[in-house]
This record gives sequence, structure tokens and C-alpha cells, in this order.
Amino acid sequence: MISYIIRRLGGSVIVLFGIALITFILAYAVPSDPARMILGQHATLQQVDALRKQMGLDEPFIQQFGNYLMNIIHGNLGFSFLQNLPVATLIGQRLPATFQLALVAWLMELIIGLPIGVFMALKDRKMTDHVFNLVSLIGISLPTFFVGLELMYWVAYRANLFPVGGTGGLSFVILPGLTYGITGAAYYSRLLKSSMVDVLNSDYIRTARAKGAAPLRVIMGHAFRNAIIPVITYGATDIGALFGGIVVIEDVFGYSGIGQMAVQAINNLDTPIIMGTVLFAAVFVVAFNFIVDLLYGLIDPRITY
Amino acid sequence: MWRLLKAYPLVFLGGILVLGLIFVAVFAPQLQHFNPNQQFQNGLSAMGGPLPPNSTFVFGTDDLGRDIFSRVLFGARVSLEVGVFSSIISLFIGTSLGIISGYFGKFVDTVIMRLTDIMLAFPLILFVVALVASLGQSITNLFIAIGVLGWAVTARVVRAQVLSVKEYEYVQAAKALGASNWRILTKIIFPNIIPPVIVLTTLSIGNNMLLESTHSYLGIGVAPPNASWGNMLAEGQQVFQYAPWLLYYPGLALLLAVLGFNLLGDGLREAFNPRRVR
Amino acid sequence: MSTILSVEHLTTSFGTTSGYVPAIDDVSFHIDKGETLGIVGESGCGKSVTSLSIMKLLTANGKIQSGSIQFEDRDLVKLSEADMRKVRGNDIAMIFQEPMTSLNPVHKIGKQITESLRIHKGMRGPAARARAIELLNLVGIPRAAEIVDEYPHRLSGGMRQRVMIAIAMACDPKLLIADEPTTALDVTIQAQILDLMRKLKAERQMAMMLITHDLGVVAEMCDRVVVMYAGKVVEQGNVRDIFRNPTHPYTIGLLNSIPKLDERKTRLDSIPGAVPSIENMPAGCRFAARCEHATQRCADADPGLRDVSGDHQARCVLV
Amino acid sequence: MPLLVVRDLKKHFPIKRGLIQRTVGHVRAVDGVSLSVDTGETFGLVGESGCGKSTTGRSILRLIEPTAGEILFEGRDIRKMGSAEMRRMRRKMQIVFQDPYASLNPRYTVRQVLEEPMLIHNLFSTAAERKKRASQLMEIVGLSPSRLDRYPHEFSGGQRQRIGIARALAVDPKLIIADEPVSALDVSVQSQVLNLLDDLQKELGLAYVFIAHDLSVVKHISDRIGVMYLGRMVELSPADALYSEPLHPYSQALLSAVPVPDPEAKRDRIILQGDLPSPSKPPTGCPFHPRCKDAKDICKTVVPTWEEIRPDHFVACHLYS
Amino acid sequence: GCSTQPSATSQAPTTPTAPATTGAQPVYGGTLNLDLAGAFPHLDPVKAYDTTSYEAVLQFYNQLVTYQGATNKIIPSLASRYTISPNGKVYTFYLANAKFWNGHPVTAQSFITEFERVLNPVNSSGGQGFIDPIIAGSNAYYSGHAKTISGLKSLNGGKTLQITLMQRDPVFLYVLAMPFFSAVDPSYIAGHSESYIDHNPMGTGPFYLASYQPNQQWVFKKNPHYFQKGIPYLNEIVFTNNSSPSAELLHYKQGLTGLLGYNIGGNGIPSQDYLPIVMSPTYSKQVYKVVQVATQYIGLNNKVGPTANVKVRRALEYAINKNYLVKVLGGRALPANQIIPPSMPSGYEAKLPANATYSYNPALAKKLLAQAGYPHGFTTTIYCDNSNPDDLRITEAVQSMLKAVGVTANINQSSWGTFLTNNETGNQPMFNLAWVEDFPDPSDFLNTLFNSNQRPVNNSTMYSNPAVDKLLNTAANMPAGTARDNLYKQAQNIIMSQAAWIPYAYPVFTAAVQPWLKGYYLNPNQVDPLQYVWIAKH
Ligand SMILES: Nc1ncnc2c1ncn2[C@@H]1O[C@H](COP(=O)(O)OP(=O)(O)OP(=O)(O)O)[C@@H](O)[C@H]1O
Ligand SMILES: Nc1ncnc2c1ncn2[C@@H]1O[C@H](COP(=O)(O)OP(=O)(O)OP(=O)(O)O)[C@@H](O)[C@H]1O
Ligand SMILES: [Mg+2]
Ligand SMILES: [Mg+2]
Repeated sequence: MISYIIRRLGGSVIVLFGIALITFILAYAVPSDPARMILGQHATLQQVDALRKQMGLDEPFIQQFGNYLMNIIHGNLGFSFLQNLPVATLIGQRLPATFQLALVAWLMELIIGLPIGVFMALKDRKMTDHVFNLVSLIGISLPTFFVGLELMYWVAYRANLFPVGGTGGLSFVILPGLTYGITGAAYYSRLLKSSMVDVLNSDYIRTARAKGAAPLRVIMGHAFRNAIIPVITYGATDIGALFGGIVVIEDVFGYSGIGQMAVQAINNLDTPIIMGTVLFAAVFVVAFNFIVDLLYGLIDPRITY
Repeated sequence: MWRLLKAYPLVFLGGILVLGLIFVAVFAPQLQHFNPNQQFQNGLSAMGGPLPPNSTFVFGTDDLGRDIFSRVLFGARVSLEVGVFSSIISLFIGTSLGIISGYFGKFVDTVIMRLTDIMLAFPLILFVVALVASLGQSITNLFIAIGVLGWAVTARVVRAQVLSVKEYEYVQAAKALGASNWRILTKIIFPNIIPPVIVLTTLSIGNNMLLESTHSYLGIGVAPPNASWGNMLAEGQQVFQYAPWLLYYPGLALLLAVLGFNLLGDGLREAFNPRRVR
Repeated sequence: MSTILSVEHLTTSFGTTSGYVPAIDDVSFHIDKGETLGIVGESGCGKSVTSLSIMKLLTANGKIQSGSIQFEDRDLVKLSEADMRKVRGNDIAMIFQEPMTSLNPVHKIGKQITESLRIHKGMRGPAARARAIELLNLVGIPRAAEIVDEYPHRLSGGMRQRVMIAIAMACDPKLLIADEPTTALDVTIQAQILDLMRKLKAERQMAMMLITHDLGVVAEMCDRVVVMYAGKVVEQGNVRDIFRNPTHPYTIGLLNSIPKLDERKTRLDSIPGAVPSIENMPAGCRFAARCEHATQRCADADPGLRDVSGDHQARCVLV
Repeated sequence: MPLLVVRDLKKHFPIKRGLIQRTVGHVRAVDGVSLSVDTGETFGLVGESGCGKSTTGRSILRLIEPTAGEILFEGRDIRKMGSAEMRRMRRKMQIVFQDPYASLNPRYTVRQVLEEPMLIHNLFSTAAERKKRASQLMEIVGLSPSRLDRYPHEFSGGQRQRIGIARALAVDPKLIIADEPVSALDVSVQSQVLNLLDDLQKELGLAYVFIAHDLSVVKHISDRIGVMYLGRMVELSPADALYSEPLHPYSQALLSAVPVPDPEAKRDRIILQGDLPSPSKPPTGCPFHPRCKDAKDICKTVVPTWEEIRPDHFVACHLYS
Repeated sequence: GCSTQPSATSQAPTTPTAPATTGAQPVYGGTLNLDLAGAFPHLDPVKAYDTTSYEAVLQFYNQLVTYQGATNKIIPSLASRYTISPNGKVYTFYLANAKFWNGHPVTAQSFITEFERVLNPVNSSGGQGFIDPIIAGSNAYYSGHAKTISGLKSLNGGKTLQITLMQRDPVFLYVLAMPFFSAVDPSYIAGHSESYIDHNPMGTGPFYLASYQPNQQWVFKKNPHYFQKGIPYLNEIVFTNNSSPSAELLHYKQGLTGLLGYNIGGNGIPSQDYLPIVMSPTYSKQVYKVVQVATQYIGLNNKVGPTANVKVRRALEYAINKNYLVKVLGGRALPANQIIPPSMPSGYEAKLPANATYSYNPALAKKLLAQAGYPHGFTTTIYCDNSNPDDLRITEAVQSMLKAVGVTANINQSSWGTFLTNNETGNQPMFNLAWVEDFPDPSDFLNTLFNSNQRPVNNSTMYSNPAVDKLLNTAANMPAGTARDNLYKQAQNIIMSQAAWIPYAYPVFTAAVQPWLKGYYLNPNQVDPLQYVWIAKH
């Protein structure tokens, strides 16, 4: 177990190094001068040059990358050009909001997706199945921002059920979370359905039924825990997508989380923030995958480390 | 085949939608009412706002006085192009790496799988944005970015498939008969990975069309003035509260197209599923 | 001796693309208290379908089309699903062919053994656990107190099949249906399991329906035998009669095609051809196409089960 | 000179762990197996599941690369052959698999299946010749050539097994390794295939290594039999001798466990306790000692040697030394 | 006057002159909720150089002088009065009796510290160029040769501040009204780090920062000891981060927020919200407008590419339909015909000479292009940035007009930072940009953008004309007045006749103000006057 964790951590470090390298190369290739960006349109060339020197932008690539890595190791993700704060601080400030939203969004996916998946599995190959299939595919096929805007207008503004946008307590995350849930739930329901169908056809389900177990007991007690395993695998990779999706959702709802900051940073090419959020998101995904792997051990006793 | 259609009528729907999309994309110049990029003075209201659907502009105009109907037609081209080309790129990279990884294994496998880990850990949207920002905004760069980043899933699926096919006894049999690696790869392994790859590609075409719209929304989609459904939606969302037609027509078009690919991919998945069709 | 289970004219069909096709057709047999009935036949002849029909555990596309299954004083075919659940695992228990996949991989052994106790006897907590350990001891599992807390994947195939038997034994069933319980096991392990089953049956006066395609197993374990071919019972009777005096050409062919340890023959007898598929069954005797004695008469009409002697019947015009 | 001689064959699968796939142990799937097969002879290999029968068979063909040992085919060590030479050698040694469903490519017609070996080895220059040979092969294995253009799924298990045999015959081999060719078949069909193998041997002078776990089948078809346990050969003798006088306690137990299809037969069964141990940590000494009723102290520590107790009858057991 | 009334749907925006006092008595108290697009980038006056930061900095800090109401007129602020020596070089400010929130008094040193901070290279202040090399000794201080700024003197025990300039500077008071030159507490500055100060202001202003949740909420509370008696009226202003224009509009419609002002779009009402507001009978009545002192233009490269040819540039002037562009902007602009906007107090030409006047005439444009040697047009690139969705729309419209005269222009849209980086190379063939005043004087346009010594950074069209340079250099040090104005007019006429730019619009600031929010006005140079607004009982 311990050695497994150490091995995984080793792998994660390699992954993160790769990500840091790629982001750095990208940022390096971006045709934009941070010094000019900080100083703005009206600054003189002399000022800009002075700042470039001060920021070490005239050093060779390897040296800059080395500095960047050293800084990362010390927990320093750089300094935002436009917000005059360390990127780590900025991410830290917005982390709770994003975390809250991510959690709700993910739960929404599950709350919508899993029951539909179970239902579809029980009605395998019937008319209702086609209908659910179609509906869930429509969910998958909708752009997130489209759903978000429509929900914002109809549910929040017209029906006045939730705050229209902005950041705050739980009521502010329901609608953005729901947006993500609607567009993402279908993946879960479809996955759960197919794994559930497989499980329901398996021998041990027949064993359970031969014991006289009632359908509910068979599904919840025997089938669900087995069927959920591939769903969890997907859930782990979905976290990467979740982060990407949240970027858009936060922007649509004016929710001040890391995603919104990333979008603004992208529009302004505030590269330290872009790099910082990418790296942070990667750490998040890697960490989450790690947790999921450990979780497997709890759900599926066949897995040992 | 007929049985499949009967069991999965939705595949039909998917096929029709995809064919419709291809038709519109190919014949856009013949179907257009106006030049899609032309800005009409009479296409804007007195206030400077877009016009709702009317007899001249059947889908209305956008906020630059352009004919939405014609733009939706041409948008089909761009969206399809982005979807197809980016999928082909990721298909190519993913399949090659997946085969290499799965068939040769060992060190190469470890390296490639680490690489897919890296790709999967990236928040794709941010990454495409960064890539396009550094390459410059153009449709080519967009599908390169989406394609180059989207291969990881394909690679994993292909690798898994290769690994399982490799263990089939008929592969062992071919080996026992003295078939070369190359023969086994091309004659046995490759035909076996085609079905899942076709399914994945079909699904990813739809997905990439959606991604394009998201990137347009974030301002790094297809370069103006050319219309894609994505950038039309992105423009439309700015004014949707008073000019919803800007959102609804391209939105509906995109929905139908992506739905078409998803239904088709889904149907093909069932068709190729050995458990179902025996 | 009184009959515990009596299957009469049972026909079970499956919905396929070409409509409902009977997998077993007009099957009748009975099992007496404390008796072991063997059902033999080639793959696909309907052995499992028969047993699943009795348990009413057919998949969604299968249904019992006619006939009755009299268990003690009830007709299982007419029983509601809720009442049927009270029978399953309680009065009739079943063990399956695949010990590797028949146990739920995510639940501990103990939990799986006690589940039917919870369902039928409301037994839980330490009492149930004690009972589970007792059952494990009964089926000859060493270190039972530890094994209750193990997951199935830690056990070998033989151990798992023992666990399956323990599960079946949990509620002291009156009838045990064992569907090829040893086919997936090695001979040495098979010997262990068969030994165990024989012992348990003797101790508990339990009736048993043993499905197998291995005539050796039948010879060792059963009191009476039903031979099935292509969804029909082709011969049934006392185990001695069947082996001493096989009557149906299929039974004869079957017996002659097994290589035997104690004789050195250069050439085996074999039945030519293959079993017809359930979608296109011949109208008359289903074995006619492979039978060396077949005449036009055989192809025209099913001869029906005919008495050979006492309780020995065969479905053949030669009788 | 025997056609095939295997000396001290070993195959250890590494158990790999971790980032750099470090080897943390080995599965000793085959751990020192020696045997020989003469032209036209059938050598039977029996043993319980997981004892290394298939691994032995595949190692002989170099489908998996053996860890150690010599494999002499017609006097030449095939482990020393280069890939081109090995490819040519493969014409002479073929394999038939257990699973009739998995061993045929579902995408190929039977014709393609049968012509593939001819194409690989450039056996015929024209399509017509290949076609003729394919029909001929179908007839040899008792199938109608008219069904050449069907797909494998349109055949029954026994018929598929015949196609598998026909494929092996396509290159005119001298030796066929049959890895449980009848285990998946019903008795009535099983006897058809066994008879076919018998006939082919007589007609074509083939040698077989016949792998099975069913003693009665092995005994029926084999001239000599090797009994494997946990990666090792524990007994090797002519078929009749093994049945009439098994020497190794394991062979005795194995024989006694076979159900006899006779309700009145007398049975004095040796029921072995416990299961087969894992080949990744085999017991010390004699691998069978934890289950052996006659185990002595020496069995726990010293590996018994391979000795010829009777003429042509080998055994590895302390009871006989 | 009545000009601060919401202008109805009239096309021509009015220029407001005085704060609205519209009869009704101001009411004290209440909380004003406002949406804020993103966060305040800076709260330190040294660093604040954008409208969003100004919104806060102007509530937290005061300068020596400020603009009066909605006008361009400079009036005293923290200086209760000031004098200027006859040679225009020595300014003497007599400071009002004001205190920082921490109770420390405002002294001459409060300003000297701030000037030093602006000139300190470490702070990279955008204000440096406005006083260096203007104030005596500024450059010596900036380059580290002097420990103090010789031109700044604290007199009269700190109650008087004397500033000596190197030369006469007619725009210096405007400069002093910029937030860069606010009073700061020297001891507070000495005691805290730069980044702390940037997030924890300590000023004299009408509101202080009571609390903030990073990136979410900023609560401004009334300064009860504000040196100007009687204001502010509001108890509290709460800014909530909300960057979604759609949500901002809906919040306003729900009455949750008091106004859609500077803090949201940086330009007033966000462009995507503007049409929904003016098209609604209810909300259109709540719109305020003022013409900015700013000009939007298409820059044409005067040095490289086809546009280096003056004939080509003149041809292109005829190709652009400015009325259509104003329409694309939804009417939030006036069509432009020259560089200086009409909202500039001086320098605007009511009637340009014929050779500097262009009207929309694509046929003529084509003819001129043919004459210039491009009968089939040419291919070029227009650069624009993505900070405002209007930029792309305008550029697309220009692209289509250029297409109509045979010129194929590809659009290169990039982030603001990238755009500027490209822009300052002086190699962009064409670009869409706006110049917004730092202060209302023609020198801020003509000298900054067309003097050849400003190439390539501000003068990024690479315009270079010795005659113009001479006019601009002469005017720079002249006393304000007609003579000086005339020099600027002459310079502009030459520049326009050479078609260095295609000025196409003078942008209009817009704000939507709830009917219950009173006292609001728009000053073209400043931001929302939150200290003057009050909430009427409703
Ligand atoms: N769910 C099902 N749907 C359709 N046909 C079925 C189904 N289950 C069984 N059958 C068919 O019914 C027939 C009898 O099957 P059954 O499983 O009873 O055979 P069996 O005698 O148990 O064979 P085996 O020895 O292989 O277990 C077969 O032809 C089979 O194809
Ligand atoms: N590729 C492999 N990697 C690791 N271990 C293997 C591999 N192949 C086989 N083994 C192990 O080697 C041992 C012998 O396997 P093998 O397949 O030779 O047994 P067998 O006697 O053929 O069994 P069966 O009767 O089940 O076919 C088993 O424990 C198996 O798990
Ligand atoms: Mg069965
Ligand atoms: Mg094997």
C-alpha cells in the first residue's frame, strides 16, 4: 500500500513535470510582452525595457524554465501581470468558490445521471430506453454556455427561483451546477446503464435471485456496487473535463472562481495565471485520480496495491 | 443490418442528420440566399440592432446586418471541417501511438501511457486556448490544437483493444504459422481496432464541433468574418435576451448535427458490439 | 416414497428474432424425497433451461408456455413472483456451474452466506455469523472463522464451489438443484466436491437434481437419470437400467463415445453430425438425422415416451 | 533419433511492479520439464489447471520465449535459430487450440483461414492451387468443401475444431501440439475429433503432443504420458503402465478421481486435501508434499530427482529412491 | 442645466455641464449595490490606470485639484486654493484641513511622497511620463541621481506645497487631477509593503474600504470625517464581482443594482447590454450619455506596405462609411471626421479645409486606388484586440467595406497585451484602436500620437512630418489660448490631409441609472460620482 502510494506519487511528479514543461513552452511562445502589458498603452519604451530586465524576460529559455521550476517547487506559481498578486494567492482566494461549484456540478451529474442509468438498465431495449437515450444524447449535444444562458434567463430571471448570477452562498451554485449536470449527466447514465446491464446478466446476480432476494435488494445490494466501478473510472477522467467545463460556466454566470479568472487571464494573456491555473488543474486531476484509485480498493476488494 | 435498424431506430435518425449536414455543407453556395459575409445596410434596425426573421432574411440578421440563414448554411461547412479534421488528426495520432504502445509494450508503452496521462490531466479547454493563443487564431490552428490534444482517449482505447486482440488464440495461431509482426499488425490487429476507432471518431466529431463553439465563446474560435455555428452562437449569446434568433438557429443546427454524430456513433457501437450481433 | 417435485409437460420458449422458440418441449419428470435425479445431455439440450424454469429465474425473453411444476402442494408456474421468492433459497436452492463468477466479488463470504438467512429467516447479527461459520465448517472449509471475512477472489475455484454449496444449504432446502457443479473444476477437486455433496445429501435427506454432461458423475451420484436431447426427454429411468440397458440410440451412442480408462480401444464410437439448433427443429424424432437406425417413420412423427420396463422409458420407435 | 527432445525446459514469467516495471518475483510456470517425442508418436501431457501444460506447449513452439532449456527438433536446437530460420521451421510444428471460438479469426472466411498459412509460406504460386488445397484440407478433416466461403460462426464447436486442425495441416507439419483440443467439446463430438486425430496420425505419420486435463482422453490417445504438477513433470511412462501401476502418489490420486461411468464399479478413491499451490511461491522440496498422504520429512526439504524406476517409466518421488 | 437628465432616445448625446440638483433634497443613508466586472485591478493610486481601478481610487483618495461636476473645469480639492507664477513655472498650493482615515493630517509631504512613488522605477507607475521631465529635478530622481525632487517644496510647516516646473506647461493642472497624484499618508506608506498598500488603501476620500472578500465583494463605508462637508450621502456601497454581462443586465432589471456604470464595462453599459436597454421603453429613459474625450480610428501604416503611399491612405478614407460604423455601435458614438474630438475644450475644427475632408465614396476610393497603382486593390491585415466585443464587430464591418473597394483585409485579433506588443513595433499595416485622453488638451492627442519623437510606441502609424513636429514642439510650451490652439489646428489639418488615420467615431459613455438613484452625472474625464449620489425614498 505504502509502496503503491510512493510509486503513484513518482508517476504524478513525472506527469506534472511534463505539464509544467508544455505550459511553459506555450507561454513562452505567446507573442505578448508582459512588461508592456503591465505598463499599458501609455508607457514609454524605456520603462518597458527596464521592467523586462527586472522580470528576467531577457534571459535564455532554459534559464527561465529553470527559474520557473524552482519557483514552482517553492510553491510560487508566479505573479499575475494584471492583478499584482501572487498567482498562488489568487488561486487560493478563488479556490473555495470553485471547489463548491465543482462539487455541486459533479453531484448534479450524479443525481441526474445515476438514477436515469439504473432506470435505463432495467428498461433495456424498450421504447422508454430509446426516449431516454435520445434525451440524454441531446443533453450531451448541447453547448454548456447555451444551456447556462437559457437556464439563467428562464429559471433565474423569469421564474425568479435562483440568483441570476454572481457569487455567494449555495443558492448561487445551484444553477451553474445544474447546467453542468444537464450537459454531463448523460455520460454517467449511459455508462452506468451499460455496465449495469452487464452486471445484471452476470452469474452472481442470478445467485442472488436464487436466494430469493427481491429486485430492489438485487439492484442496490448486489448490482449497483459492481456496476459503479467503471463509472468511477470515468468520474476520475471527468474531473479534467469538469474543470474545463467550469471555466465556461463560471464565465456565463459571472461566478468568481478559478475558471473565471482563467478566462479573464486568457483574454488578457496574463500568462502566469493561465499557467498557474493549468498547473493547478492538472494537480487537481492527478490528485483526484489518485484518490479514485484508492477508492477502488474500497469498492472493489479484488484490487490490491 | 435490417435487424439493427429495427432494434435501434435512432441510428436511422443519426444517419439522416449526418447526411443532411453533409448535404448542407456541400451545397451551401447553391442554397444560400445572400453572400454570408455581406453586411446589409438594411439588415440593421434603425437603432443598429439585428432584425428578427422576415421575408427577406428568413432567419433574421445578426448584429452586423448579415443574413443568418446563409451564415448557418456556411457554418455547417466550417463546423464540419473543424469536427472532421480535428478528429482525423487525433485519430491518426491516437491510433498510431495506441498500436505502438499496445503491440510493442515495454518501455515504449510506459512512455506513451505517461504521455496520455499528461494529456488527460490537462484541462483541454485551457490548453487549446493557450495553444491557439501562441499559434495564432485560424481555423487550421484550431483544429490542429483540438486534434493534437484529443488523441489520448483514442490511444488508450486502441491500446486496450490491441492488448486484448493480441491475446486471442487466432493471433497465436498466426504466429505459430510463422506470420511476421507486420502481417499480424496489418491483417489481424488493425481490422480489429477499426470498429471501436470508428465509433470513437464519430463521437469525437460531434464533440469537437461542440468544442469549437466553446472556443468561439471564449473568443478563440474560427476567425471572422467566416461563420461557424460556434462563433455565431458566441455572438448570439451577447444579445440573446432581445434577439434570441441569433442564438436559436445556429444553436439548433449545432444540436442536430452533434446529435446526429452521437446517435450514429452510438448505433455503430451497438452494431460492432460482438455481444449483441452474433 | 413420496414425490417432492413433479414437472409435467413443461414447455419453455425464448423470444428470438424469429419469434418464440421452445428451448425445452413437453418435458416431464419427477423427483422423490431424498432422491438424486441426474439430468444428462449435450450442451444446449435444455438442462439449464429446465432448472431455471423450476426456479422461475429465466431471463426476460424466456417464458414458461405450458405445463406445471408441482412442488409439494404448490404449482410453481402459477405462483406469484413474491411467493416464488419465498420458495427460492428457502425450499429450493441452486448452485451453478461457474464458481468463479457466481459469487459477488464485492461482498464478503459471510455476508453472501447469510443473505438467504436474512431474507427468509430474519436472522442477523452474531447469530447469522455463527451460522455462516457453521455452514463453512459443514462444507469442509478450513479456518472457517477467517474465511467468513474474506472476499471471493481470495478463494480457489474449489473453495468457492464449497461456499456456493454453503449458501445453498443455509436454509436447509428440501430440494437442491446443482447445475453442472463440477464441470469447471479439476478432477481432484471435482472428487472432493462430489464427495461433499453425497455426504450432505445423506445427512439431510435432501432431494437433489444434478445436472451434468458427464456420465461418470451420473453413475456415481444418481439414483435415477433423465437423458435429454434437443429440448426433449429421450430416456429416463433407474441409473442401473440406463447404464446396463440403454435403449435410446442417443443414450447408447453417448455411452460408447466416452473413452474409458480401463479399456484400450483404438477407435471410439461416435455419433455423427451435430445437435439441431432450436430455431429449426425437425418435425419427427429430433435424433433421426444422426441415428443409424432411423427410418422414414422416425422423421415423420415424434414417437413419444414409451415404457421399456417399470419406470424406464425411452422416446424411440425401437421400443 | 526422436523427432522432438525437450531438456530441462523452464519458463518463468516475471511479476512486474511499479513505475519502471521492476521484477519483484517469478511465476515458475514451467520449472524443468524434459520429454521426447518420436515420429508418429503421441505424447500425452496431463495435469491440473495451471500446472504449466499450455506454457510447455507454447514454449516448445517458441510462441513464448522459454527461460531456459533445450528444444531439439530433428536434432537442431530451435532456441538458437534466427527469425527467418525459425519461420521456416514453423512449417514443421503446428498447434491446435482449446477454444474453438477464439482460435479462428471471426473476420475471415474458412477459405481465408486455410489459405493464410499457404500465403505466409508461399506454398503455391496460383490462387487455383491454393483453392484446390483448401478443398482438399476440408475433405481431410471431414467437412464439405462447399462450406469454404462461410464464416467460422456458422459452424458448430466440433466443426470449428476441425477447421483449426485443417489450418494446422495446411503446411504439412511433422508435429502438432494439441492444447486441450477436445476439452470444450461435448462427448459425442469429442469422440469424432479424437478419431479424426487418430486417423490423421496414421495417414500422415504425424507426431502429437496432446495436452489435456482429462486422464481418460489422454490415456485413450497417447502412447506415452507425462504427468505434470506445479510446473514439473512428476511421472512419465507408457500409457498402459501409468494406468495399471501409477507410481507417483499424485498420479494415483489423479487416476482414482476420474468418475467411472458404471454405477456398479468399485471405487476406492484417494481424495486429495487442499488446492494446487500458487506457482509463484511453490512449496519447498517436493512440490506435492503438502497434499501427499505418504509425505515424509525429506519431501519437505529435498527436491526429488527424476529417475527411471522401470524401463521407460520415470518418476520424481522420494518414495522410490 | 437640464443636460444631466437622462437623454431619451435622441441620437445626439448631450454634454452635461453641472451636477444634478433637480430640486429634490438629498437623502442620507442607505446601501448602494453595484456589480463589478472582475476585481479592482489596483487600489493604489500609483498603480491605478484603468477605469475600474479609478472607480475605487477616486472614492478612497483625493487630489490637489479636480474637475467640477460634469465639466472640464478644474477646481481646488485638497488644495483649498492655488496660485501660478506669471512665468507659468511655479505652482503654490494651500492645503485644506483634511485628515486621512487613520486621523493623520494631510500635509505637503503627503503629496511629495506620492510624487516620489510615481517617479520610483520600482513602482512602474503610469504617471511617471506626466511629470518627468516636467517637474524640476524629476528626471534626476527617476534615474537615481538625486534623493529628493528639487522642484517640490513643503512650505509653511507643511501647509503649503510648492511645485516648480522646468518650463511652462499649460496642461499641468489637468495632470494634477489624475489619481496618480493623490495624497497618501507617508507613515502608512513607510510602514507597509507595496502589495499590501495596493489592496489596503489609506486615503482621505469620502468612502473607506470597510471589508473585502477577495474577488467577491468589496464594502465601501462612509467616511464621517470627510473634509468636504455634507457628502457623501450613502452609508455604504457594496461591489459584487459579476463579470457576466447578461447577469449584470438582469440584476439591473431586477432592481438589485443601482446603476450600470463605469465599473462594469469600463465604458459604461456593457456593449451587449446596451441595445436591450435602449430598445426598452422603460429602461431607455434611464440612460445617461456623454461624449468621451476620445477618438476611435483605423491606424494606417505610414512607413511600410501599400499604405506608406499617401494616395492609398487618402483613397481608403473614402472607403469607410462612418455612419454605418456608428450604427454598428448601436449609436454609442458620433461619426468622426478628425483627430480631436468635439468634446475637447479646444482644438476641434468646426470646418476642416477641403483637402482634409473626406466623405463616404467607395467609387472615388476605387478610382484613387487605381491612380495610386492598385487597380485591383491589395491584401493586408487589420489588427484588433479582444478587450471589447465591439472591436471585432467594427473591424469586421471595416473589413467588409474594404472588400467593397477591392482591398482584402485579414483580421488578426489578439489579446490587448499582444496587440500592444505588435503595435509598438510600428509594423502593423492597419489597426483598429482608440485613444482616450489623459486630460482634455489637444497636446495629449497630437503631440503624443504624431510627433515623430513618439515613434514607434505611441506614434505607431510611424507618421513623420518635420513641419508638424515643429508646430507641436512650439505649442507645447506656449500659454493656453487661441494662438496655441491655432498651432494645433494647423498641425491637425496637415495630418488629416495626409490621412495618417481614419478617425471614425467619438465614443459615447453611457450609464443606466435607476430612477431612485439621484444626483448622478457623467463627467467626460472621470468616473461615477458616487460621493454625490443618494437613494430617494421609494
Ligand atoms: N436467454 C436465452 N435466450 C435465447 N435462447 C436461450 C436462452 N437461454 C438458453 N437458450 C437456448 O436454449 C437452449 C437450451 O439451453 P440450456 O442453457 O438449457 O442448455 P444446457 O443443456 O444447459 O447446455 P450447457 O451444457 O451448455 O449448459 C439452447 O439452444 C440455448 O441456445
Ligand atoms: N503470460 C503469463 N504471464 C504470467 N503468468 C502466466 C502467463 N501465462 C501463464 N501464466 C501462469 O503460469 C502458470 C501455468 O499456466 P498454463 O496456462 O501453462 O497452465 P495450464 O496447465 O495450461 O492450465 P489450464 O489447464 O488452465 O490451461 C499459471 O499459474 C499461469 O497463471
Ligand atoms: Mg447449462
Ligand atoms: Mg492451458
